[in-house]
Amino acid sequence: MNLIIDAVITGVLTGGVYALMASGLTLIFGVMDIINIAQGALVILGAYFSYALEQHLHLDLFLGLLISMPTMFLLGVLIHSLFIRPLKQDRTMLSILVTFAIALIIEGVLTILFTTNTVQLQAPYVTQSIKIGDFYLSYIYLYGFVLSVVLLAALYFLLYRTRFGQSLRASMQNRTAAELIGIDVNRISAITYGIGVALTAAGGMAYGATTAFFPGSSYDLISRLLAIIIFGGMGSLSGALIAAVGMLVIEDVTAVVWSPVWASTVFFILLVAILILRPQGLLGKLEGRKQ
Amino acid sequence: MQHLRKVSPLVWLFAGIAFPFVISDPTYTTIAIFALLFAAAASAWNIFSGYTGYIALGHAAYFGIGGYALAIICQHWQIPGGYTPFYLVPLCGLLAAIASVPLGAIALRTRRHTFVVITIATFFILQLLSYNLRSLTNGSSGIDFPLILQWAPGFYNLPFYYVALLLTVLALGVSWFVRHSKFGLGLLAIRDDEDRALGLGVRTGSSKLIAFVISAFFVGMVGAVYSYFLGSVQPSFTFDALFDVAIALMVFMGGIGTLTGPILGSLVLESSQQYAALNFTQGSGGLYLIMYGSLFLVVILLLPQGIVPSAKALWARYQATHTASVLPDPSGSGGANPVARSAPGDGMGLATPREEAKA
Amino acid sequence: MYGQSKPWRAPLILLMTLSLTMAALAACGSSSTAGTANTTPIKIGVSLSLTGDFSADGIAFQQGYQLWADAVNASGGILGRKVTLDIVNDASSNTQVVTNYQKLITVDHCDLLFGPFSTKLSIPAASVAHRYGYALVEGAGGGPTVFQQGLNNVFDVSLPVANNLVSYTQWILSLPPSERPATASYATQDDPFTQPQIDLARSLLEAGGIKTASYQVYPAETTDFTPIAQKLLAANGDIVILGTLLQDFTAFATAFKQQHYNPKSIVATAGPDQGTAFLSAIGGTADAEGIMVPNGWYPQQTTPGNQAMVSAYLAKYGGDINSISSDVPEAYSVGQVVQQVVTQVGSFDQAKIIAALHSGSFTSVQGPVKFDSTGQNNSIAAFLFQWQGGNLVPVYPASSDPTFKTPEYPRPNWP
Amino acid sequence: MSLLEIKNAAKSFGGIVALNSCSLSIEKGKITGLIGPNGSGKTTLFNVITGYEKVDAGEILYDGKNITNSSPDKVFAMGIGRTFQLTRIFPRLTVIENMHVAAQRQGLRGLMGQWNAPQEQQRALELLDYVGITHLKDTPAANLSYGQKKLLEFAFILIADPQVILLDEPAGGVNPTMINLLASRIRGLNARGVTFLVVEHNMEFVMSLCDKVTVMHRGAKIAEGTPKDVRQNPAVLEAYLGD
Amino acid sequence: MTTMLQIAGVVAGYDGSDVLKSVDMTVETGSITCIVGPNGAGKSTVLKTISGLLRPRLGTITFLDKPIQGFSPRAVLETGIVQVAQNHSLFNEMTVQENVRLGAYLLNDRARIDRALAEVEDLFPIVHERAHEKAGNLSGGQQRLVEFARCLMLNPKLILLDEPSMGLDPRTLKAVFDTVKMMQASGRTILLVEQNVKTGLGASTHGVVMESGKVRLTGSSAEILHHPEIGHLYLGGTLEDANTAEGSPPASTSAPAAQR
Repeated sequence: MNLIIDAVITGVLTGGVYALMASGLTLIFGVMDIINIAQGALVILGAYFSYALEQHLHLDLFLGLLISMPTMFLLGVLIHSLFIRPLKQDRTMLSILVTFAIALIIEGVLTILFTTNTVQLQAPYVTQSIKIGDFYLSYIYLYGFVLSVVLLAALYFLLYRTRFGQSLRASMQNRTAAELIGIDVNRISAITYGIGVALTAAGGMAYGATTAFFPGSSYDLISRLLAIIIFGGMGSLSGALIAAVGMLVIEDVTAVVWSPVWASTVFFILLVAILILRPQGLLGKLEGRKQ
Repeated sequence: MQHLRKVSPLVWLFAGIAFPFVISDPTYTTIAIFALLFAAAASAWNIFSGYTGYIALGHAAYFGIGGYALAIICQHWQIPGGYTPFYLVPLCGLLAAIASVPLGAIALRTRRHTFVVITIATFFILQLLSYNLRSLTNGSSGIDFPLILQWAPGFYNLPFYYVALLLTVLALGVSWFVRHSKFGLGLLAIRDDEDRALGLGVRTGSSKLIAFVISAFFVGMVGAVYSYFLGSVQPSFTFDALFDVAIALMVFMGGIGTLTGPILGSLVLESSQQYAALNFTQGSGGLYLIMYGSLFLVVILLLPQGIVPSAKALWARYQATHTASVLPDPSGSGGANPVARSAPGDGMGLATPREEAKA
Repeated sequence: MYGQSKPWRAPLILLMTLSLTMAALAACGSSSTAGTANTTPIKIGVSLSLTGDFSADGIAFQQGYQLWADAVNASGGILGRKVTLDIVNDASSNTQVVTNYQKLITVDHCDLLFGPFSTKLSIPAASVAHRYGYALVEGAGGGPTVFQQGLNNVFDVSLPVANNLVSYTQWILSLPPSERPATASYATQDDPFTQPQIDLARSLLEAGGIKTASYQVYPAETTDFTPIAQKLLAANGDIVILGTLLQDFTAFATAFKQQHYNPKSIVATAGPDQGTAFLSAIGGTADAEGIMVPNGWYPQQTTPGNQAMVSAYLAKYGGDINSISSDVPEAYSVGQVVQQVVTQVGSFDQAKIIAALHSGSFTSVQGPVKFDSTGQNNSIAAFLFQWQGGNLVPVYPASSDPTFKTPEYPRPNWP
Repeated sequence: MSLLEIKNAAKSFGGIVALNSCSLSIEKGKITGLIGPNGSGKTTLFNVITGYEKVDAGEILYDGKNITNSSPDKVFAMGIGRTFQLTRIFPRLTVIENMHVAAQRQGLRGLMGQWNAPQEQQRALELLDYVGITHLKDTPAANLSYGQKKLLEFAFILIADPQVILLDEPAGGVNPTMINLLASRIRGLNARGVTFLVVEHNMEFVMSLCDKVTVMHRGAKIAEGTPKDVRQNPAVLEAYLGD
Repeated sequence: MTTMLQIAGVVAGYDGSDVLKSVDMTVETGSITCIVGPNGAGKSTVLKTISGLLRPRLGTITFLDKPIQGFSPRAVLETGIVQVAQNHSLFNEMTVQENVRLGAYLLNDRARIDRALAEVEDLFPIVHERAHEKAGNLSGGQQRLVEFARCLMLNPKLILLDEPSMGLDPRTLKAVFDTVKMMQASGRTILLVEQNVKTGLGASTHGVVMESGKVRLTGSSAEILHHPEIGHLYLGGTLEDANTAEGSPPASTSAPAAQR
């Protein structure tokens, strides 16, 4: 029983980190109606960014975010204006291919810079833990979770309490109308993509501090992130949060009560079952009836 | 250029048959086998995804079922290496098709992105089962096919080549047949507006499922031949997520929803990928990834509709400028001039900006 | 409609493109193989995973092969001819590995073939080599499945994978009863390389009276090891035996540290043998202290050519002796064995080479090599290694070699 | 006699009532106009008749047969065709392909046969000619103007020989010339026995075309009669026509 | 009267094909100018080139003596031109008030926005009455009024309306056009596109007839309505004319009518 409680706690905490990684994906989807396959690779890029800062400048992981997040933001804006904005027709499908290509290039660059050796982020709090009952809880899980909550709250604030957020939501709902009231939708899209990518810098740090990674780690990651945002409902932030936590809890509990090899199977079967009942995901909206 | 158009399909068939005699080195026939198998799979995938517009990214599951089916049958009945396994390939395709009926029926209850993810999820479930159902699949160690000891090295590739060619021709034939049938027209109508098609009497549910099963059948057969050629099945290779991405890229590159685009895309992409791997790998492997990714970006950004529709559009533009005069648009609607027309006709033209603005 | 009237134009373009590509390929191929006079270098073909999942090992293998080639060329080559390595990348794909060996044989006309990295890729590679009667000598691809196919042309110079942990079990069982652990926990990746080792170790230890506290198999793509670590922790085995590679070992170590789980002994099939890559992944020498790994090789070994290889490595790639991955000597040994067998046969006749490999005895940086009927090298005993004071030192079986140290048992708690 | 009969149909969307025990009957061989304020449930009524929405209660009879909650393909196959307010055609198919989608066929052989079988092709071309867009037959439908799309949608319904045609705002957003063409086509077809139910806000169009007009308000019928009667009905004036 | 907007030689289109083939027209200050013409004539395209949604390939657009062709939608908005799109241009998930406030997106001054909102609420009581309801829940006519209210937030000089009558019942239609006149009365100039020729021209002061991407006729709305040739060719004459004109179905062998 204790094992199950432990598994639930770790599931919730790591779920927060996954929610952070998935929030960028779901945000970009919501505003631009594109699936950013490069999100997984960008998370790994973010993790390597923190790794480089830690190795060469001996920056604390969390302090390093002050450098990596703005830089990744700019990178996102650049990617958007170079490769995504030029897509005119059939953006939804073509963007999958374009962002996949970007993922390949990122992996290639990381391979050249860092080799394919596995690394993990180091900091005192990565291996230190506090004891709660007879369960040790690592600080990094706590910190990572807190970071996720703070950033998600900030994102929520940005979306629902600021002018930018209002224009962003307006662009999501009706592109032409947004243009007609003076919103520069292309600029909003670029900034949104930038924010989505900046979030991967933080998500990548938290991921890299709890998991060892190498440039090719992005493939497993992106399939999980996609599952999360579909599960939660495409474009829904709170849905992504619930789905991420749910996924990790389900997997962790399955792993301890049954076997790790069945953990993913159980999750995916559950995902399929839920999508049959609710094709729009947990908190997604059905596409409006035509007419 | 004009007379080339009249060249009949038979000439292409002949060229395909003659290829191993013209270029007989097994290295190139090896590449050709992979390219043809991908062409068959891409063409079959296009019958479903290209015509209906439902992008399935889980066909690797049927590839894997086909491969595992053949390996398990050969192991269980102790079938010796040689021609016999080829006769079992249709059976493997059938098994994949049977598996695709419930899986397709479940996935097809959803649309768009959700459909994409459900297909990915069914793929993962099957891959995980191939790891975990050890008594059937031998877990992560996989199953080896019987060795084919009796074929000389120079001959070895030929049976595989012709089987691959046969599968490609069959898949293309079925694709052609579907495209020109009432059934296929229904699929294209589904792609454009599914509910509307239903309201015009198209049995959308069964049409989608039949197309899905047809594509799974071919992909299953491809999986069987492919795995037999490689000599073993293993969960990570036989159920390979990259297979789906590769197929989708090939079809998009060639021109989704077109008849010949998928074939063209896969032959070009698979052979150039293998060529690149053979020739540009000294030094860092990262460079190879960067080149591969950049190539994609260039193709997608320059030819967003795929090679075949873009080539057609170019050809139409060429004709338009080189035939007597450009006739003014008789309808006055500004829509029917030859250049604008060629683009959305066959490929992924989708909405014109006017449409988008209205939508 | 527009698309139907000329559907056959597109394939035409395609076939032209394809033919041109093929012609270009053929041209490249033939130009590079002109002439076979005795002064031309010996061409050795090898496909390695320079990208993809296996690329870390693939690149280390490339270093090993290259060091050997440099050494041979410096000493006048084989049969008076220099050697060149013809390395192609298979991107960790079994499809590409087939094309690659096909090309190495029929287009590049390589004189000799070296094996790829990993069991998964060795099977298709061996099957192509077999078709052409080539011997395929490899250093890492020793999963049992490779040798179950009944091929007579595959040879693995490293010790058979399944036996890797035998020396560890012998050491555990040699401990005095008072110190001997009562229970052991096992966790292994679902992988044909690691799982057979764990299963064999488990059966040997159980036969020796050590109870199994927990036995976990987890999928290769697992990223979150906390639940598995928690189960091991809950089972609280005295020792932990892990069927891991570097990535999952690192994750386990982190989870154990977080959970304050301190088994008396930790041994892993792979990971701790990766030198400085391991040290940096795990977080430093203090964390590495006491962790064990079986291996056929260590830097200070006095096997033939070892000192030369180590110093050549340090000169060429830098670092210290701990930065040498055990992939390097595995690759190097392949070269050494092939060199000896070719010299012995006196030609590149593959049939003779295969026969000689089956009958002969050879030496390598990893120790003696003698192949059994399936092509596995049963004459090397695995050494048991332990991280002590920042160095990976051999600790078992006992030897008079001064590099050998006494095993630390129990290992110190996590720092 | 009534060909299509709606009995006490009710439908609501998450609390918003679209149809409130709505009953009306459509007489065979007549052109019935259906008018009412925005949001009075006209389009919802079309949707429940043609199977796009399921009713919460009530039933729908066609030629004496109960077709309540049948799927859209079955409803269409029985002879009820419809158009949509904002036209719904197949943008990436050519005009002639659009025509063939609606041509009904039975059985596997029919489905596997060529889509443009000669007889159907001839008929499709005649119908295109009938609405005057034959010259556009090989144009992707996306490139048609709004009015041409309306004509195409009207034409491809006809290929299946429907007994009843439901038109949702056929004149909306269309220029007068085209409205007149449409009106004349509706009359021509009606003369041959086709029954029409037309939702339209263009009063001139409705009044001159329809034999009978039904008025809906808040999901139910509030009046029906000849155009003249309806025009003078105080309830209609109040709810719909304004003063 | 003075000229507020002048369009000269404008060529524009999508995807390399020209929809507008040299368009010239003027809009007088204080007028309601209505563009009519067949579908596909390019009427909505004219509005899009003015509002900046579409960049003209050639030609000039002059607004209050300043060239504005090629401006971004935002820049056009800043000059005092606002467009109301064809249909459903509200943000359905936002409240009515949020929608209306967004009309002043260009402004940063909160007090000014509040003032503008109060003025608009005076003209359109619905904005106040349904302030906190989701815009998507309003009926079609109500949505149109909210769209109008939103476009007034920047106190524009010129308002572009794309088919304001689309899908509206007669009662609502009347209310909408009353509102258009009211906006004119409050000093704004209006350029609108209408299919509903009689209603459109009936409510306007000036008319422009377009066909095939060109302007065929301009004049006062009364002139246009009563121009005999134009009336017959482009406005379709009367329904009675049409009924007696061509219109018999195809030959009976293939008659589309049901003969069962």
